[in-house]
Amino acid sequence: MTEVKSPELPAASAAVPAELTPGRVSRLRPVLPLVVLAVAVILPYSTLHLPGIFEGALNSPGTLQLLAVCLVFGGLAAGYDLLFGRTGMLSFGHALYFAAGVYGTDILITRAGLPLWQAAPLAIVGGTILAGLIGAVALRTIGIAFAMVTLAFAQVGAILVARDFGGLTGGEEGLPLDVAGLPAALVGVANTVNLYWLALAYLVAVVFVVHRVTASPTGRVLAGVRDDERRVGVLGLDPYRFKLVAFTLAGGLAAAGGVVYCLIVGGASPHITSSELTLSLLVMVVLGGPGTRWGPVLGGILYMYLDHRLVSFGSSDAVSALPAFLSRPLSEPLFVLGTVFILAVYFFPGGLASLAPRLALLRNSLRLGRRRPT
Amino acid sequence: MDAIILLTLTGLGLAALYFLVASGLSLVFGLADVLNFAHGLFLGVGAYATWWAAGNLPGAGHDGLGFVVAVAFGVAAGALMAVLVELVLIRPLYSRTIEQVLVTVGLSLAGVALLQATWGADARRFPRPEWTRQVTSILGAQVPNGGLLLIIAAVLVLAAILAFLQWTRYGLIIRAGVENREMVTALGIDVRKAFTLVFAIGGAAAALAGALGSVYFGTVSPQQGGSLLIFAFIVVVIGGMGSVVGSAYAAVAVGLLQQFVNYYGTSGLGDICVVALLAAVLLLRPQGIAGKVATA
Amino acid sequence: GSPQDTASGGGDGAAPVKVGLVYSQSGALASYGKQYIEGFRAGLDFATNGTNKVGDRAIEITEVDDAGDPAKAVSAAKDLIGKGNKIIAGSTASGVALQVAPIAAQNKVLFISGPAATDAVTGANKYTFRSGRQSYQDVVTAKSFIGDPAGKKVVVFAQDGAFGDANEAAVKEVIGVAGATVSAVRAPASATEFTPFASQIKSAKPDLLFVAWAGTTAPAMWQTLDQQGVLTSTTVVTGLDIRASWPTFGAAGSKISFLSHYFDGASDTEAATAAKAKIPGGTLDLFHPDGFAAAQMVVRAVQEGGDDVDKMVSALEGWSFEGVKGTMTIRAEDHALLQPMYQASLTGSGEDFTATAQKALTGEETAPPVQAMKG
Amino acid sequence: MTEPVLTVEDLSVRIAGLHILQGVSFTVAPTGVTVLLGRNGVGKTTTLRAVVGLTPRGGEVHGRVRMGDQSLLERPTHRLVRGGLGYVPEDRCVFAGLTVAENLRLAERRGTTAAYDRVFALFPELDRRSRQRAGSLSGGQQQMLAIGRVLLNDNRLLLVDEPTKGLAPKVVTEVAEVLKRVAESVPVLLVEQNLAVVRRLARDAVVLAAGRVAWTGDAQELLSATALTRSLLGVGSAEGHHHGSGTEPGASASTAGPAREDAR
Amino acid sequence: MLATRGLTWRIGEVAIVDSVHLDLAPGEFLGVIGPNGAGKTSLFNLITGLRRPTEGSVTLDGRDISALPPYRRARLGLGRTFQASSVFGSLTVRENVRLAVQAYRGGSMKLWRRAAADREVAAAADAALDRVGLAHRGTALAGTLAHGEKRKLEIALLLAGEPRVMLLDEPMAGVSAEDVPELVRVIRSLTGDSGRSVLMVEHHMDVILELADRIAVMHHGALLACDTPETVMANPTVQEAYLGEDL
Ligand SMILES: Nc1ncnc2c1ncn2[C@@H]1O[C@H](COP(=O)(O)OP(=O)(O)OP(=O)(O)O)[C@@H](O)[C@H]1O
Ligand SMILES: Nc1ncnc2c1ncn2[C@@H]1O[C@H](COP(=O)(O)OP(=O)(O)OP(=O)(O)O)[C@@H](O)[C@H]1O
Ligand SMILES: [Mg+2]
Ligand SMILES: [Mg+2]
Repeated sequence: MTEVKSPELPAASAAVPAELTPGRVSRLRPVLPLVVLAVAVILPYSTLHLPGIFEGALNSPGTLQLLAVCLVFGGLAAGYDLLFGRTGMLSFGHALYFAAGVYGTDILITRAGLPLWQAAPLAIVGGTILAGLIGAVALRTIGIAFAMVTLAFAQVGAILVARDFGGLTGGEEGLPLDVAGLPAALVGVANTVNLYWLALAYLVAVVFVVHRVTASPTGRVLAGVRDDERRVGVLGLDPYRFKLVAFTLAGGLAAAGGVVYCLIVGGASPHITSSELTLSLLVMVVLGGPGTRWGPVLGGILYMYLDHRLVSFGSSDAVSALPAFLSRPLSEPLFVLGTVFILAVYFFPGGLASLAPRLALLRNSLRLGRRRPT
Repeated sequence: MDAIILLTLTGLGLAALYFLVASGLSLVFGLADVLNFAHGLFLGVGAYATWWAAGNLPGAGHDGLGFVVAVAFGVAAGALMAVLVELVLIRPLYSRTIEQVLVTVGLSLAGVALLQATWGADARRFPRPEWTRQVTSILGAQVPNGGLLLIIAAVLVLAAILAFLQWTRYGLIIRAGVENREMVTALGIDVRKAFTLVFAIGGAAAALAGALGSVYFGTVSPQQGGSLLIFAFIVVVIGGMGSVVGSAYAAVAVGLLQQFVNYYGTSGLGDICVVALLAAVLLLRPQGIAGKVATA
Repeated sequence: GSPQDTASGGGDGAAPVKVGLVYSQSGALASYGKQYIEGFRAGLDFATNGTNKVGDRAIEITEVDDAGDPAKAVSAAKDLIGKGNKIIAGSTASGVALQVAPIAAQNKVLFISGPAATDAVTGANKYTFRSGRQSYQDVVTAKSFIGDPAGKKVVVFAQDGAFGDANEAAVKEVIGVAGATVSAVRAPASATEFTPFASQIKSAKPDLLFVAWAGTTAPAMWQTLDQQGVLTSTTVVTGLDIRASWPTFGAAGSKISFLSHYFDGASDTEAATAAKAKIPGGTLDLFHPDGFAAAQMVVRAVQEGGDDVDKMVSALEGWSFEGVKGTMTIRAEDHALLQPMYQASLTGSGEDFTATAQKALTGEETAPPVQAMKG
Repeated sequence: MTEPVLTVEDLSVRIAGLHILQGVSFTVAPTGVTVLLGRNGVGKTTTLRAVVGLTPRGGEVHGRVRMGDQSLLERPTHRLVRGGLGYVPEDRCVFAGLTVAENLRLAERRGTTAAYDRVFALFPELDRRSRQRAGSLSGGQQQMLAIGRVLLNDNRLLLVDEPTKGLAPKVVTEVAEVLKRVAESVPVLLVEQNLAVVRRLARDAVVLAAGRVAWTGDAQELLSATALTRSLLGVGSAEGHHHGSGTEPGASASTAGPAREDAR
Repeated sequence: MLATRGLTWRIGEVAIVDSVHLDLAPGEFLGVIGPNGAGKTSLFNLITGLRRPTEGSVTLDGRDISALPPYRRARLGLGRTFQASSVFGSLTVRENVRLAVQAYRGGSMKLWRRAAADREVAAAADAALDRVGLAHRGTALAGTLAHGEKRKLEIALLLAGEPRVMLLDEPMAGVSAEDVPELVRVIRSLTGDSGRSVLMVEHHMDVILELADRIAVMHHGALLACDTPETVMANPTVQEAYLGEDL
């Protein structure tokens, strides 16, 4: 565990030349994300009811709220993957920068009375600077030591939040957001849809940034750092600088996610400072497929979806009708989530993202099989 | 003066608890290269098994020899659990360290939830033998016996693990296996057995820590293991990955530091100091106090 | 449909009344949640005479698990509000109550907070009520143990964080203002070794030690206080938690003076008898009264307000009713719930403990100071 | 002709969709050195690893491999090795974190007496450095350790993958000498690029090309047939290298490298 | 051009590299030979900054670079290959070389530019791949290359950086006989009249003899001799310590 190598498919876009993926799908491929995006944008206009998947119609506030949370975490996971999957840095303290965004916004609005348009940029800049400073220190170590130093700093953050210095953070009770400082369009259940669009915008922005950065000269260096840091040094590049850039950028993206999350949830609560949050980011990335463009996003969305939905699944009649030895564990959401995750690690190594090439392979072999007789 | 003696001895008791939790973690982490997030679960299993045995197992009880039997049962349960985890979950993923860590993360989520589903989220009263509830007067300080028990257990565990690494061939096999499993096999050794053994020992140590820790806390609850885990991680890392001796030093440092800072400084500062110690040690000496791999 | 649409709450006279309960069915506070919902069902049964109907309108309850996570609770509340629920109740955890309360105000629905004890819910906004007690009432009860506080020395031993802060502040306000010198010993919530704190407390030689401690480390804390001789050297007061936790006090239990929100046998009211008859197991516990009172308040709100939330609010403000604990009054100014509190003692050993009421304090005696309504 | 010690029949290996070996068949004689030749990347290492059961995860192996009358493919590596199949990997694979002594101790097998004398006689350096961590050994020293480790036990067959790679000429000579002596008692299947070593040791040769066997037969015959070596190994001749015998003084002293033979 | 003065690296009492004085003239090709464990790789590590010397200094063009980190030395024109191939396993062969080209040309810290769009980098990378004969493997992941191919890729990475001083650590190790002449040609073409200097460790004596202007012999960390090939080869100590008797 001393060095992080992204497992399995390092399918950093360059690995699979587009001309190798055959068929109709490949022609659709570049536009597919746009299609999905368009669907996501107009989704709140649909009254479609998907029983079992969402509680209410697609445009109901409950569903939109759930989707908004999922989208934010999709973006967070994509940002975290910039560290983990793309650069090979295993940080256990990513929750800190997210929390900096959440608490920063909340405190600036609720305690300092700033309007959102001032609070949000301040929180993001603050989170980014924090990441830069901590990264500058933590990156002097590597491997598991790096993981632990980041964990330690995040732990200090968690302690400070819990200690509730000057009554700023509200300690373990959290700090509800004072909506007086917010534009009316972001307040109230009827406006949940705006939060949804905000979350979607955040996700798109993160994916775009991560994609641009990965395809940039810097991204190439980051991939090199992931494989062999010493070699990068000998080529004449300072690995430290590049890692710091990735770390700071990921921290800034997380802080921005924190701002959005704060608005969606309407407050801050201390569990977002915990190392468990970082751990679940890691789970999301792996679930989706580290180092792939869509994997972490899907992983984040799926994880959050399950996390929320399993709670109601656990208390549903279907579960309580089962015999006790089944219904009791099944009514614990974490049991189901943990089990799903273990199974996922087993059966989709390389994450959800590895499913696509596998399916393509399957399709190809089927097609070939069909062609052979002729 | 009293205060210093009391703080030192109780601090050592705390250190002993940290060490007990960290020893198994350190062993599995250093030797099998698995950062075992399910270690907290092993603690819980040991504690609940002991608790269950004390009330239900014939021959076991809440005090005296009966309690020793109950603890032995708990330790056996922890070891068994660890072996199962290794065989079913870890082994098929060998050489995929990240995935192994992730599986233990999933396991810790699911396992703790399972404990909770079975015995409820609330703390249960844990049997405490009469002796552990009393205090011993040492140089004027009233030292809780529960702490002394932890210290004794920690010393014994340390000695046992060192003996295992020093005098058995398994220590060697495991250390080699961490580096290159294939090559150990290519020397004609069934490396899998050795890894299972390490897990068993780690699980047993965790279960012992769970049982004795619960004696000390007086309760057992599903979350208990997890909350101790973060300090155990810190101890393991400060001590140097996989060095059990290093973990012992680190546990003493962390325990005493926390105890004294909590007394003389303001509250909460103890934890922050521990974190600062971790950061300082890692920045000055990234490999931890005792450095290298499994120096027995 | 447009994205701004939300289902409307059915003005039809016979349509069921939708009530959303957001509380912990899983997670660390699951057992509090369980008591709450049992109490709620019993209370609903009691208040509707077994019909579960107000007039000819059935009460339709939707239960949602928040697992103690405010984010999940907020999602659930928005979902419920979106589906036309005009009444939300629940909140086992303080963090949940604090974050759901503003949602209720923003959307003009009634929110009846549950076991969450934080003082901040009182006076949070016009739409937020509480069906349980608050920390301040605990502290006033604690004060009743020392008689005249003037010149006495009081030490608060509490966890770091908002819960501890609130208790420390309340003790200063309640007992300190009455003439006692109040100091605090604070410990991190994660502490596992309490000797340093016990030593500090002991060397302070207080007349009264007020302990505000929640969580699994409590038994170790009590044992250490006992072993270091703190419990025998002064009057020690703390809150009595749920029944299941009693055995964890061990030998220390009989040396502590307890203030209690509720325990089985603390009161002998009509509602308590009804509740005992209705809940599974037949033994009341700490948070049954909160659920019970919540149901009573829901029924009252629907009876008087129909679907009009503002009418509900005015119907509840100033309302007095007979709950499990006795007479409860919703103070109009800040929606504090004035209610009896108890002094209790524990006897027994092993798994078998009994609590006995030493004294009951009335709602007026324990009334918190009036807050200005914040929102 | 005596029974071969190892029979490989129709061995195919597929890794990550690549068909690396496509039906390789050959035998290893019960005495002497059989050498496996071929250009970079033809699958020599893959062949050896398939025989000892170390094909990377996700690789598929088909075909039959027999040692004596035992079938090898379905048995776990450690059993094969205990049954007398010694393997010296291409990249040495010494345990960097362990000392030299520990590396050797690890290879001791229960129930047999480890032949430390034999190993230390061949590589005195290992005795001198027994407390040094193997990771800090130089490349050549690591190679000695990797070979020495296997020689501690008695084997029925040794698989040795490029043992002279990266070794000083003097050590190459030594290693070749060691292998020659070892081969007197144990058959060896050797992968080697250094044709001088091949010439010195090999009795039989198997040449791989693009995942198939291109030639089998007598090694000396192969090396002396210029046309064959050119077509199979891409070397003008085992005797003739591109810079021929021109570099007089040096070439006479150089003992390694393909050109070595020509100086004679 | 490159010079070391009293360069020493000790671990405990043992001097792995023992006060080495070495001078490399512009355009010179210096072969380094010596028994295994003589300290050749360690010397390279000291020169490139991967290890810090206990004593002594390294100068490049008269400038003391002893305190600089590896990447700064690389920027000054110091390039090397590794004895154990170290390529970027999860990148394709082509991306590997492009990374090296880009590292050399600068502009790596550009977060908002499409890397693939830089034609010059791509062209230079392809040229480097061509020179070592790996162009046909451009899309393969470097981690899946066979050993010999990795050696070639190592050299391509070096070429891409167009270093003025090149340190080659056993470039021929594991390269099949067929490809040796090809690689020798490549390496020779590196120097030519470009004024580049090369320091090459190699056990293939014929290669050394063919390429090197001078040969340095290391033994137990110290420089035993540094002279023309003829003289070195005739040196009885070298004969005895390194070459051994003829096979
Ligand atoms: N894990 C793997 N995944 C994909 N391809 C692989 C893998 N291992 C080997 N290969 C490919 O298989 C082919 C044969 O490799 P192998 O290592 O057996 O060659 P070799 O003959 O030993 O070459 P060399 O002389 O360079 O050592 C090479 O083209 C290599 O790229
Ligand atoms: N980190 C280290 N700790 C201890 N000894 C070391 C360390 N690094 C190298 N050595 C020792 O220094 C000596 C020189 O090693 P080096 O790798 O430089 O040799 P080399 O000349 O390159 O040999 P080869 O030709 O076999 O590659 C060896 O004896 C080696 O064991
Ligand atoms: Mg090979
Ligand atoms: Mg070397």
